[in-house]
Amino acid sequence: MPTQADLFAVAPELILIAGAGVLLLIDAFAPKLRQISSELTLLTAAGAAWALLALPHPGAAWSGMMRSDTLSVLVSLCLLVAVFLCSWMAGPYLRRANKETGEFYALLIFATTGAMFMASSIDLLPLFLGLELLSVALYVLNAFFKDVDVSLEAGLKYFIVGAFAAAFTAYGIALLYGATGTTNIEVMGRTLGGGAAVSPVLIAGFAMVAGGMAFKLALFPFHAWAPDVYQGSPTPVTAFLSVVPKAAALIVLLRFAIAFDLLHMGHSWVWAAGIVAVGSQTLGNIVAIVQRDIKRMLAYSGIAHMGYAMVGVIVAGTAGSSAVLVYIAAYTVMNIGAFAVISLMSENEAEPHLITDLAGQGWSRPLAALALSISMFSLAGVPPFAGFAAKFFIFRSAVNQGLIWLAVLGVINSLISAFYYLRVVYILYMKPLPRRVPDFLRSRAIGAVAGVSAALVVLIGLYPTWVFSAARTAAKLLVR
Amino acid sequence: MHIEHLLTFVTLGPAAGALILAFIPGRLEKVQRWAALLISLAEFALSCLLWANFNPDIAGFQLQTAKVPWIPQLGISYHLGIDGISLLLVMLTTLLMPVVIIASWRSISEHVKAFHISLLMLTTAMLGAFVSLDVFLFYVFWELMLIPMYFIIGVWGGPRRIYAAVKFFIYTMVGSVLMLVGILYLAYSNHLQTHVWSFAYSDLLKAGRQLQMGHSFFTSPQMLVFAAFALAFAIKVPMFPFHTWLPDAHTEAPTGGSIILAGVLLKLGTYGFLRYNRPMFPDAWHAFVPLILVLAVIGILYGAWVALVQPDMKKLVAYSSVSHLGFVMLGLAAGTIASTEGAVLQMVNHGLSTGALFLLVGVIYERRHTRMIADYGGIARVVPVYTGLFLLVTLSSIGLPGLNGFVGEFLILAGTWRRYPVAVIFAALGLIFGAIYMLWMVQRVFWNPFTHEENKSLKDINLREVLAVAPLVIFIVWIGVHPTTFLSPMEAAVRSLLMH
Amino acid sequence: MNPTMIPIPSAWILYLSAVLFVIGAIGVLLRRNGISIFLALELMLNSANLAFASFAFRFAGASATAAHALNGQIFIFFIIAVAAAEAAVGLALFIAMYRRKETIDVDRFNILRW
Amino acid sequence: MLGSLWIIPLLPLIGFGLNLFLGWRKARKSLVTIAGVGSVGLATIAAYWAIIGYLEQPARVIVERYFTWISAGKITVDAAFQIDPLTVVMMAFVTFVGFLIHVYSIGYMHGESDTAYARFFAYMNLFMFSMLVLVLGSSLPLMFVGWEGVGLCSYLLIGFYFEDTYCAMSGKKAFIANRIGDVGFVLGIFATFAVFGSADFTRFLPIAAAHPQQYAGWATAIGLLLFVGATGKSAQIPLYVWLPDAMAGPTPVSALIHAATMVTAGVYMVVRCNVIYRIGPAALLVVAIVGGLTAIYAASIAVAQNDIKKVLAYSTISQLGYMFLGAGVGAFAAAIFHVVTHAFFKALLFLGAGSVIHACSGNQDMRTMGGLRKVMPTTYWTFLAATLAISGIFPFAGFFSKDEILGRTFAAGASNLHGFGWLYYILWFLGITAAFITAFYMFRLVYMTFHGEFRGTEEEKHHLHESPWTMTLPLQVLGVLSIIGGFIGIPKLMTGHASWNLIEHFLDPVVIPLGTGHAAEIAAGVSEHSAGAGIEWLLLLVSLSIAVAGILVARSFYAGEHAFEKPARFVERYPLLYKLILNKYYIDEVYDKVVIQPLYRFARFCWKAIDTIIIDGVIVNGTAFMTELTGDILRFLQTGNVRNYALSVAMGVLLLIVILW
Repeated sequence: MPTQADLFAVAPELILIAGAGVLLLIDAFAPKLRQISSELTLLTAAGAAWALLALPHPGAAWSGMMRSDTLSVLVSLCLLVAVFLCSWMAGPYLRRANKETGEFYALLIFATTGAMFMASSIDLLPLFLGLELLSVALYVLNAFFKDVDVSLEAGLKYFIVGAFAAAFTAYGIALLYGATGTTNIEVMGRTLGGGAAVSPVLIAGFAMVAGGMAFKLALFPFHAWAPDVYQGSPTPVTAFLSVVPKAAALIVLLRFAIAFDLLHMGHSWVWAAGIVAVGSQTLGNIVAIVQRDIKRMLAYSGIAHMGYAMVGVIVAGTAGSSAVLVYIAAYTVMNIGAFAVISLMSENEAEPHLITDLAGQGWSRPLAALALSISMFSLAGVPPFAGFAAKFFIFRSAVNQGLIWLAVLGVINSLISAFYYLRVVYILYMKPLPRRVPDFLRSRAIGAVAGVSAALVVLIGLYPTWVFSAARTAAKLLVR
Repeated sequence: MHIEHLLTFVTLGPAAGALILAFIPGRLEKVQRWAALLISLAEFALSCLLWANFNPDIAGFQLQTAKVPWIPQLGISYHLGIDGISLLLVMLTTLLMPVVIIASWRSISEHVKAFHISLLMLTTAMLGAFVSLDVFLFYVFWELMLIPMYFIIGVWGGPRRIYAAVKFFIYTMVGSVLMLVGILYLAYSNHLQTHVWSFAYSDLLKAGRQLQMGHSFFTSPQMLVFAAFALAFAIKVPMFPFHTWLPDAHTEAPTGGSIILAGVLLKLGTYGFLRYNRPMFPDAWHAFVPLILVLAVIGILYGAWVALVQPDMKKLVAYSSVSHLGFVMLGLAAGTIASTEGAVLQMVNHGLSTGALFLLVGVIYERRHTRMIADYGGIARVVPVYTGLFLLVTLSSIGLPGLNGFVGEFLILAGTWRRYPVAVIFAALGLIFGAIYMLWMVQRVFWNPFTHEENKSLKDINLREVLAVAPLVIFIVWIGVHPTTFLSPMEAAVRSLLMH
Repeated sequence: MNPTMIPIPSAWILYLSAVLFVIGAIGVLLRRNGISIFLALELMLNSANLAFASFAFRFAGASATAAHALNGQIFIFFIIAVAAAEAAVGLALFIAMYRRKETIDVDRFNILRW
Repeated sequence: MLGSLWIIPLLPLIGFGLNLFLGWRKARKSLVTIAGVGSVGLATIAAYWAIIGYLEQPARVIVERYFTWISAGKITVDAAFQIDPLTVVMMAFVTFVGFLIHVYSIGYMHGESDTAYARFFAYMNLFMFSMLVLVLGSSLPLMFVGWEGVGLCSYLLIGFYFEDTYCAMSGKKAFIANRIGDVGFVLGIFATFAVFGSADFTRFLPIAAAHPQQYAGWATAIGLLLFVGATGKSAQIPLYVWLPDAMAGPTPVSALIHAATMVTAGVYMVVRCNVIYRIGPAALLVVAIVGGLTAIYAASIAVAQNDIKKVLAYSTISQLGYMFLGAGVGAFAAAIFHVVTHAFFKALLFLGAGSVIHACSGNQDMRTMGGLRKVMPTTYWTFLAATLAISGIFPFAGFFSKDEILGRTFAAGASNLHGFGWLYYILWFLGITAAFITAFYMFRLVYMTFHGEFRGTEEEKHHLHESPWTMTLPLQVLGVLSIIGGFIGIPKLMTGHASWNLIEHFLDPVVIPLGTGHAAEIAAGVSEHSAGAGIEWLLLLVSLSIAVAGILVARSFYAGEHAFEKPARFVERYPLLYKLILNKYYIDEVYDKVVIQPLYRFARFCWKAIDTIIIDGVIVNGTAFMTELTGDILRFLQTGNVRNYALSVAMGVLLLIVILW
């Protein structure tokens, strides 16, 4: 019997959907109002955030299918920040290609909603729905510039591989259900804890679901789509794509890891996940070195970063989960910051975004360049930036679990990554402006996005305590 | 100002200054320079206050700041303090900053603002690394150093600056990333013993001492963690064979950059050995001493040999640094009080004399835009005063008694002799080679027939440059004649440090 | 014994679903025509449905687990809905593709690589 | 003045500072002269004042501590000066001769530009400072300060005409050769600290003397290490090579630094540490051998040199050999005695040579000289006096000191010192032969330079002149000293009273008696032991006649109308031997081939091969390159074909299933 508490639990999602609806209606019936759709989106996101922070959090809701607590608040907040920043930077970007329509924002919002559902559901049913909501919206967003080949191709590829992975997820869920008789992760966990034999069906099911998530995280070997899709999609979408689904998927994996207590289920999991994690780090970093297109490079860097986050997932427990949560927060701001500057420093979306095009921008666009460099150093994990704090917590958790080899491989990888992050910086500052000065987008809004995220990066870097303590409380709830 | 805030002011002062500079419009270059200079002078004044309030009889850390929780869940806090060893190095740093700024007055002509901001940030990072009593804090400062130095080399450097900058960054990071794991492991084992999370230096010190010494290297936690720290520091020092980043960085960096690099950055390596490796992992230290000794001696001789055949003055000085820091490492490895005090003093000496050398090379480089020894010869005739100063600094760097270099090397070798006479005999050969390469350079640059006509127009060193080098020269002589001023403050600290 | 009395073992249905899933997967991997790939995807999703059905069927068989049956059966409907949504988007994409390139051979879409 | 000895070296230091300033302001020569010579003059006065004060009071050793110079752990070095008989002797002649040479330089350096003139006196003052510190220093480290200080000054002064590559090179050579020695010296210091806990003469020497047995081994080691330093500073085999080249400097420099004072520092050091050497007899033996060999070796080279200063240089080396021979046989007082007399006559010889060169407008080749005694009588007569002195003709200064040394050497043989009697006999023979050669080449020099007809060009001949009084005055003073200087050490043999041998009597307290029961007792005994009056008279006559013989041979070779014929025939008969000697036995070349070239080749190898190729190329950049290469290969997994991507997903799932199984 649904209560009001259940409504509170999903209030942010409801607000978002309402906002999206309004946007679509405007698109259809009041084309004049289109130019405010960007602002409207920001408003919606803000409203959702308000609901998130102001309304009470009943904990378990919808007869235990979802959970609305500090954890969901934290993740949802990250997601909302992400969508806020992305739609903020999307405005000018779309306007230049005069593609600004309400549906774009509506889709962004829907995707976010889906992600939030994923993050806060314990039952695989709403989880799967959220996943699909997210994916389907993203398929469209990737291909949003449908007259731009690369964009279209990105959409196509994401769609095919995505649907393929989704099918695996679905089938995996089915198997899990078959093995345990329930679709509720926690319940599954309890039945396992109750000493139910670990059947092949269960393992296969879990592997398939995990694979589905790994696909969203673009973890090796599920990463193949990422570079193409990142490069092809409109930059704001890429920014969104690079953080939102990953945040959601990480939480799902965490839920499984904790509910099933995978770490102690035997070494096989540590090996499997370890290979995936380290594989992603290594492959991501090494291949990123040789990329010429900065978006593509960041795709590989993203692969690597999810590899680090995976370490936290492996460790799980309070330490691991809190580390992962901090990582999500940090990764969100630094990535969006980077992509904001990239969307600023591009001549048009059809052309590849060559790193070398940034030459000399350090001195002609100092603030934007500064923001980008901050993101780069942060991604490289150099103090005092968010990226360092995040990695610090991750590796700490690994060391505490005696998984020192994971930590060592991780730091070595972040060393390799310094190579290509540094390249961006020195091309910004140490290479002369090209003879033909590229006419890059000039926009206060995007600048603001870059500024805000850079500021957050520095803030989290210098004083990670707030995020960390929040993450710890959340993690405790998760572990309990 | 309450005395316990003094260190905070000294450490974070430059950063604050950088912030101020950021708000001064970039086109007012003069203002920028003057502001930076004033800030650095204020810094020096503050650190003199440190000296004034420092009590040489206390062995432990003093003038500590209050412990401000930073990441309390992990027992990480903002906590600074100095002992006699770090005091000297702090003084050295704050002394060098104005020198660098004055030295860069003309040579840095573009992006002046950015240059000074990076410079000040760098200062904060270096000072922080010297004075932090929380290992996490130390690590943050330690890594923070990379970014400004990266820019200083890469933006204002010579032709191959980008290669040098990246090389510097990556090379240094190679060591420090593993150190991070080491730190984490220490904190973890500390937690195992005390069930409290802490990154405080004092706690990790205990934790490190209690680490197991296994039978083989790979099964011995203490040795592994030791190695993790040692690698970071050895690269920074740089010890042979981790030194190849240094010549490139030194040669490509602008004069100011080279001065800081040689003057302070390298000291962080040796300081790290003294502050972390030695007291934290005593057993592992003793196991590694032979290796360190050998590498130190190799460094001394090897650096000297390679310096012998350098056609480029800056490269020559760079390799001489390798040789000099070999002496420092030798002193630390020997671990007698005399040798250790000598080593610490030698850190300062090297900072002064090598800093001065780079400065003077920069002076002539500004005029002729070449650092090639072959492009000079007989210029003592046209630039007598410059020649005099250069000669003085050269002599200090080859350890002429009465100048600073001698005191340091004397103490190091005399102290080391008690334990490792053979090492001393080999190291002493370094004194000969030192004289050879330095004097040979002097001969080819200042003596010999006057070959290049374009040198006729060389202007002798001007007042600004004299002002820049003067402080260094003063201390070069002061330390040479009355080193006790600088030895006595560290006596207690070194003693207690070696007791463990 | 009278076969009308023996219920089909749920396992058979499961095996069928598995087979269908594999066929679907292979289809995706081998076919180049967008539409056929798309059909293969549908096949995979529906094989999942079948799997759900088979499990639900099994659970319903025993009174102890009868309660579980519902979860699976509900899930099927959602998957069908989702499949429909994907279908919509997918077809839209293929149309857009065709408009630009006069083909829906997915191998022709490889500007983005390396 | 006693009680504030620090003033004595301080004065020249002030002079140094003043002259630097004056040189910078390009001040007039007169000012520089006042500062430069004046400071040294004052220092001399101060020194003698101090000496008088010292002689008036009873204490034999006075140490003045000013402040702690270095103090760390077990190492403590005080900035302290010490005055004792040895110091007195050294300081007395160093300041006095130094002052004379400064005066001489006024005239000699007058041709230089104002700045160069100032620079010269600045360096000279700095040298006086360092030399005084060396002499006064109360501990090995402090002595080392002066030790390297004088080395620096010699570097600067040899390279005074720095625009001449040869001068610059010679300066560097001198410094480096000295550095090699100095390394031995510092190692000796370290050992002293390690063994005795202190390097103050008043501390570690008595300890050593008290326990000869116990410290014998270490004493040998320390003695040898310190002696390595001496071979560098005092130009003994094998490190003597720098001294001949040091002649590149202005002549007053050669006189002051490379004849009278600095080069004798080694002898001073050995005598100062005589205790160490006496309880470590092996070291003492080495000192004696090196000294003896150097004496004959250098003398043999001097025979064939034509550069007037080169001849003097090699004779200096040879004379220093005598001094070490003396010290080596335990005749420490005799060694110092010879140091003093040598300071007089060798300084005079150089100054005379300088005045000759001055007259011959810079020409130093004796073959183009001759007949100068008519034009420059003062120079000639004083020079002759010095020559007689160095040749050891009675009653000139050199006779007494040199004879003392030879006598002691023979006595050592007679008393079979350390059971190496035969060795000492050989050394005595070497010494006596060297004496012969010395007399020969010195008179060769005199004849070639002053006698016969002038062999230079006409306008050179026209330019010949006697030097100004500022130059001749010092010559005369030194001339007198080289005549009477020997009387401070008249042997007991002649007077029957040991006390008449003033210097030995005076220096007695320096030779601290050893603790009981040690072989070295004999060594100490030597100073009293004598080979018997008859033998001594015999030796005396032998050496005298040897010297005369040398002179006569020289005369028959280089004087009269048949001058230069015999040498020419000699050369024809033994061309190889002549070439060998002319080229100084090719030692420089050997060093170059065996030491210097290989060193540079090795250095280049380290740089190019190890640094650039192996470490940087292969390891550092190699790693980076390999990483990038891997990336470049791996990127092609990204085929761009979506179906492969799907495949990788499927594979991934399978992988998970397999591992998790």
